[in-house]
Amino acid sequence: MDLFEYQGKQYFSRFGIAVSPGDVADTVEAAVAVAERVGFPVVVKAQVKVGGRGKAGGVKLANDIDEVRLHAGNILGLDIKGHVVRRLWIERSSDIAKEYYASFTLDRPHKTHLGMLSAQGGVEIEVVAEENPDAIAFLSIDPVRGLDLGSARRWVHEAELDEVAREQVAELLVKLYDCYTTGDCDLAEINPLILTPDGTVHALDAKVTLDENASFRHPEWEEYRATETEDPREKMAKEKGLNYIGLDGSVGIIANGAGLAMSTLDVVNQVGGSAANFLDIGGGANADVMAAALEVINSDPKVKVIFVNIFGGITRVDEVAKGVLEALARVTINAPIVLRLDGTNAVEGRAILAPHLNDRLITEPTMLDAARRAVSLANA
Amino acid sequence: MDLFEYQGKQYFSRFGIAVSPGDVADTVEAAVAVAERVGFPVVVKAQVKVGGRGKAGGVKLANDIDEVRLHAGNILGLDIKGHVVRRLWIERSSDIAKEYYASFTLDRPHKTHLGMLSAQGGVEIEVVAEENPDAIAFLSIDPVRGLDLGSARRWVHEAELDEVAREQVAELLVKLYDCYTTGDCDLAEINPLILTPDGTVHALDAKVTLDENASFRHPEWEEYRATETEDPREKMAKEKGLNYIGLDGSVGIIANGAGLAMSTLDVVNQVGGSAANFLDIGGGANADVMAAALEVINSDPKVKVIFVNIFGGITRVDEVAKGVLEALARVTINAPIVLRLDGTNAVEGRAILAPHLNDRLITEPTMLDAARRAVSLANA
Amino acid sequence: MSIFVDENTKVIVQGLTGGQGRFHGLRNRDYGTQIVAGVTPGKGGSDVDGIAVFNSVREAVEATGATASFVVVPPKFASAAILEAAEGGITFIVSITEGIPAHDEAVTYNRLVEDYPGVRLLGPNCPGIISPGKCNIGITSGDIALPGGPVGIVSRSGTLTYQALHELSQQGIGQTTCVGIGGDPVPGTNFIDCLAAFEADPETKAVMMIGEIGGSEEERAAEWIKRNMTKPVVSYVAGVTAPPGRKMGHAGAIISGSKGTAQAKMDALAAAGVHVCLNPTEAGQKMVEIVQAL
Amino acid sequence: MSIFVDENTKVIVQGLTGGQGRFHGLRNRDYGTQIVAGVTPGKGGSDVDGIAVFNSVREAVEATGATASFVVVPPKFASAAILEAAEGGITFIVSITEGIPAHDEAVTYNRLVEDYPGVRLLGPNCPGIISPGKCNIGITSGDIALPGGPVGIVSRSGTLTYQALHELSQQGIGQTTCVGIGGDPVPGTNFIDCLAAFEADPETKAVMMIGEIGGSEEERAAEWIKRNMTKPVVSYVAGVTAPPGRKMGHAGAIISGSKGTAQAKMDALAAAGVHVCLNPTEAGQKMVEIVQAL
Repeated sequence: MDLFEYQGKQYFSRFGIAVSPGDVADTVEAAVAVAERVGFPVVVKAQVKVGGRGKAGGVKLANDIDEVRLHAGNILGLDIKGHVVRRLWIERSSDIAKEYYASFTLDRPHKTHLGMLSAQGGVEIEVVAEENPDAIAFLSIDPVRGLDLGSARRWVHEAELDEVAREQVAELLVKLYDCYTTGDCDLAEINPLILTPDGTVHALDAKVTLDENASFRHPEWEEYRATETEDPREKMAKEKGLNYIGLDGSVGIIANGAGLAMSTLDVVNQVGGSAANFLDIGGGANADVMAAALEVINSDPKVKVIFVNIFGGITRVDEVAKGVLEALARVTINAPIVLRLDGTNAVEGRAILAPHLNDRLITEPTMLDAARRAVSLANA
Repeated sequence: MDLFEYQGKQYFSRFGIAVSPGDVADTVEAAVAVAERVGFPVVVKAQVKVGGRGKAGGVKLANDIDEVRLHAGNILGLDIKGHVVRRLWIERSSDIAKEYYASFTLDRPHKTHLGMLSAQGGVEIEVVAEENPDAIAFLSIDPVRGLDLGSARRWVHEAELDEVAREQVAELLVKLYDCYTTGDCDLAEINPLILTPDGTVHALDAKVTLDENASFRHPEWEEYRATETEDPREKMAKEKGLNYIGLDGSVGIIANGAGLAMSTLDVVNQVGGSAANFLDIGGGANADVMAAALEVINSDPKVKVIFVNIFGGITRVDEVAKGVLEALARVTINAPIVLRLDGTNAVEGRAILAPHLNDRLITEPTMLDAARRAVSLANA
Repeated sequence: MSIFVDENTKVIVQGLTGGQGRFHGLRNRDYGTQIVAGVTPGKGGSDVDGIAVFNSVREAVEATGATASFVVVPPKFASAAILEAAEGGITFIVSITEGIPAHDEAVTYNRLVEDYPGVRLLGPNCPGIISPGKCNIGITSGDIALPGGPVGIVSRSGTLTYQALHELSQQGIGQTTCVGIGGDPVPGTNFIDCLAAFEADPETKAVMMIGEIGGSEEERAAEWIKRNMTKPVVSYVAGVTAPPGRKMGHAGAIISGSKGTAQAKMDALAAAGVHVCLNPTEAGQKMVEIVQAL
Repeated sequence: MSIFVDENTKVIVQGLTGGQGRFHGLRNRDYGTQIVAGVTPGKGGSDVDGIAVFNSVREAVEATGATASFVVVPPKFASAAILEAAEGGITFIVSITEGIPAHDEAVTYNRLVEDYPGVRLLGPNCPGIISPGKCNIGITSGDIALPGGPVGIVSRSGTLTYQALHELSQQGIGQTTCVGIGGDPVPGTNFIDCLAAFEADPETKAVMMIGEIGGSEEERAAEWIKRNMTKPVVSYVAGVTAPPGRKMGHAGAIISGSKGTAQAKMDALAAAGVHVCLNPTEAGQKMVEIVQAL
């Protein structure tokens, strides 16, 4: 789960990481109140989970109340690459002497944590990594041993940060690592981490991705979840425990297992179609789950045909067949359904469907056959 | 100080690192005796501090006494790239299932130790690093914390060594790190580190460079020093406490300070000459040292002119001048001497030399002038 | 022969008294797996359908001589259970649990590597391992597997593994062992571990490898295959059409920037001499051809 | 202004009772440096030409308020002395000792960085630092330096530093501070540290940087200069004609394979806008031009 900047900064604050004084506002008046509280000049920042908000006019400096009013009014409701701005973060403007970069994430090939620190912040780290990889000090951290202050000090030295900033940054990195680990982040990134002309260091931005698998030990995440601005269908699927990702094509996909679902997308693509979604109903799905999946897909107007691709393992194919019939009885499914059913209890499942087959409910013997049929119906 | 393979293996043995059973021999009969003791087949290996001995016929397999006799006789006295073979290492031949690479050295940019481990050994690691850098697992080791068995285990995992070898290699790496650190090596390298078909691991080669600065705590290094096959002039200079490196040109160089000596080489090169040597007489050199330096240079038949470049700091120029006169009184210096004298007591120094100047003893006011004069004399 | 587990492998089930543990544990026993004990703290002395339950792994191991453990516990308790298995003397651990926090996995993985070098973890979030006719630990239906070899299977995806087993079995082609390594970012056992074991197993004559987007394990495997593998490998990589930046069901299946794409993986495998197929069916057919030509 | 040390810096000499320590310590005092104490274990209570000697750094610091230490002890004892200085409250340490084992240096460097982040070590194996007219710690002859700025000098080589000082002073161009960082592989203070300090010092208007072969500090400095330096930098790098694989006098001056060549360093510096000169004389002349045009 990606956090908004303001949520990231609030999360940082829990771990003692310094950020600019500021607060969130979802109206012009609230923005003015925050600005008066933190003191001018302030920066008015659109809260959207997409890059490039600065270029889109989503970040403005305001020197007085009138300017706050003006900018807050303009930015609220602004559409930035399809994301409508509903919240602002207002913070005291910072003078910047230097911009650094700091982050922690999982280093998959090494199965360790990877810290990245650079004296060249404020630009995309991918660009720095490409153009001048030596400007990034990488630190591989054994998850068992963690990061202590001594190692953090070696690291800020190696990164050649300005001397006045080193000890402050070393201490901040230890806190950021704590946030990353005990805070269960997939990513904790500060870009830029700034040094002000008076020699103090704080986070000017916050990019935090939380590991949803750790939700059980973070009741405080509930508030973040409430503000997740998601595709309505993704939201609906999530509530029903389905793993759904919306795509651009016309073939609605339902499969059991992430690998099979991905594979189904690929096969549809190979035979000339394109998928409207990824939907994994998971292992051991029953009739209810199957029916819910069909309803989610059915709410997508792009979908011209639904391809149900099941290989029964723990999931029993007879249960899947019952779910399909249940859904058909409960709601009007707008698109024809092509099914490929194999594996555990496939014979029973096919027998359940047999009496109901027609030109809107079709079975095919193999994945490839089913894909071809679905695509030809979608393109008809 | 670079060690011979056999010395490196003996050094490894001190730290419990397994090597093939073997011993050193400097006659054919000694080679036969070793071979009978370790058991056939054996490998007869020329001991030279230069690469490519295999291609030069310096490494041979011997299945019986006659073959040992034949190969030992051929290899002893062989000239391999200018290095005459005076010693052999005879070891029991090993069956090889896999060849790995392992080394420790100083990582200067990071001011840590750098471990390199690869499942692709037996070839030059520079080639692997160039062609397939992912095949090398790099480990940065904080000299304060060192390398423990847990980290070594993570490392062998990451390097994807064969499973049967991992625990053995992890334990060996801890020993090799101990050899590298408490053994004061600049480099401790095993290439190849082999896995035999019966699943055991040992070092098939040994490349060790000792840090001569640590000699004071390693009386056992005395024996290595005795066998250093050096340029005779380098040996003579070393005995006199001079820092001398032989080169190919015709201008003999004497300077005080490594930087100034390097710079003198550069300037001679810039004005069209080439240096016969690098010679730094060090800081605080006195008349004796200066005289010794002139004698070393004088023994080099390539030298057509001697360029003495002194900037007095701790070294006093009057002492240098006295040393020059002393040397001239003691031995016949074959080449003309061009001096540039500056810094502490330069006026006094120049005054000492003034009565003795002639076309074989010349002073010039600047480094560049002196270089030009020396080169024109060398090329005359 | 088979890899990692066979008819002599004695298995305990951590979480046998839970719903999932009971279901899969008994199903594995019915397949013929030597399920010798269950472990549930506080329930020692009881039994599940005749299988004795112990309070700790150590007790279970001491009583039964088990070397493998099937860990069927919720995400919250999975890391502790895995470490308890290693500490208790188990050397092969299968963790099917989905949804373990990434930081728990990272710590557990490294703790095992650093402190228990002789222990192999399979998973988490994997379907388990089946050596057909001998031993089945996990959630794979035994009836889709066919004993006798000559094919080894290793896969990051559960359903695609079943599909592969099914297609081969239907053509009468058996499997030595089928290993599901799971779709999490830090798998305890990776492709190379399995490929090396199949390469060393005389009864395995060919290997099917099923990868997916995300990470670089397929690329590393390709490099290993190029240098070490003498047996034919057929491969399929799922996710050619996956968009970057979205987790495709599995926590590990995510394309980050230009890294982890299916195309890069397929290219690396093809360059290593692997038979790269574009869908599971094609991969099955290719394997049939290869086996028939053996 | 000057960097790192000035007329107010109180300096102790570790090893003041030794031959070298006495010679250089008294010479530095004669230059005007506030040499406030000596330290030699076991000789506390004595004095060297009126300078009180203490048994430990801590005692000396407590008695005198010294913040800098000049460490003049043999290689064998140098690491312990440096760490004692840091532990005793010293924040600026100059180590001139040549021949310290590389492993001792590596441990000492990292111990300082990890445990004493406020401490700066200059050296080992360096000529020291001189802020002309104010403070001279080390072995540089004070009479070749000229007070008043505007040039800062940083150098890996001792004699070339003297040469640079000499040439500038003879032309009437003074120096703010001249720092010799030394020729060992692990210098406590590097080019960037000094460049950053000179950049921040209002009285320094231009910097002369003298590098040599080996390592990559010059390349890193070039990168830093490109991004941060507004003042002109003149540079000379010694060792264009040095052969690979041989230590040119300094332990750090060695070309390994294609790394560490003078040409690569000069190219990097030139690309960063540095005035790269081919010999020390040329560098001196270039600096004269630059200062005259200020």
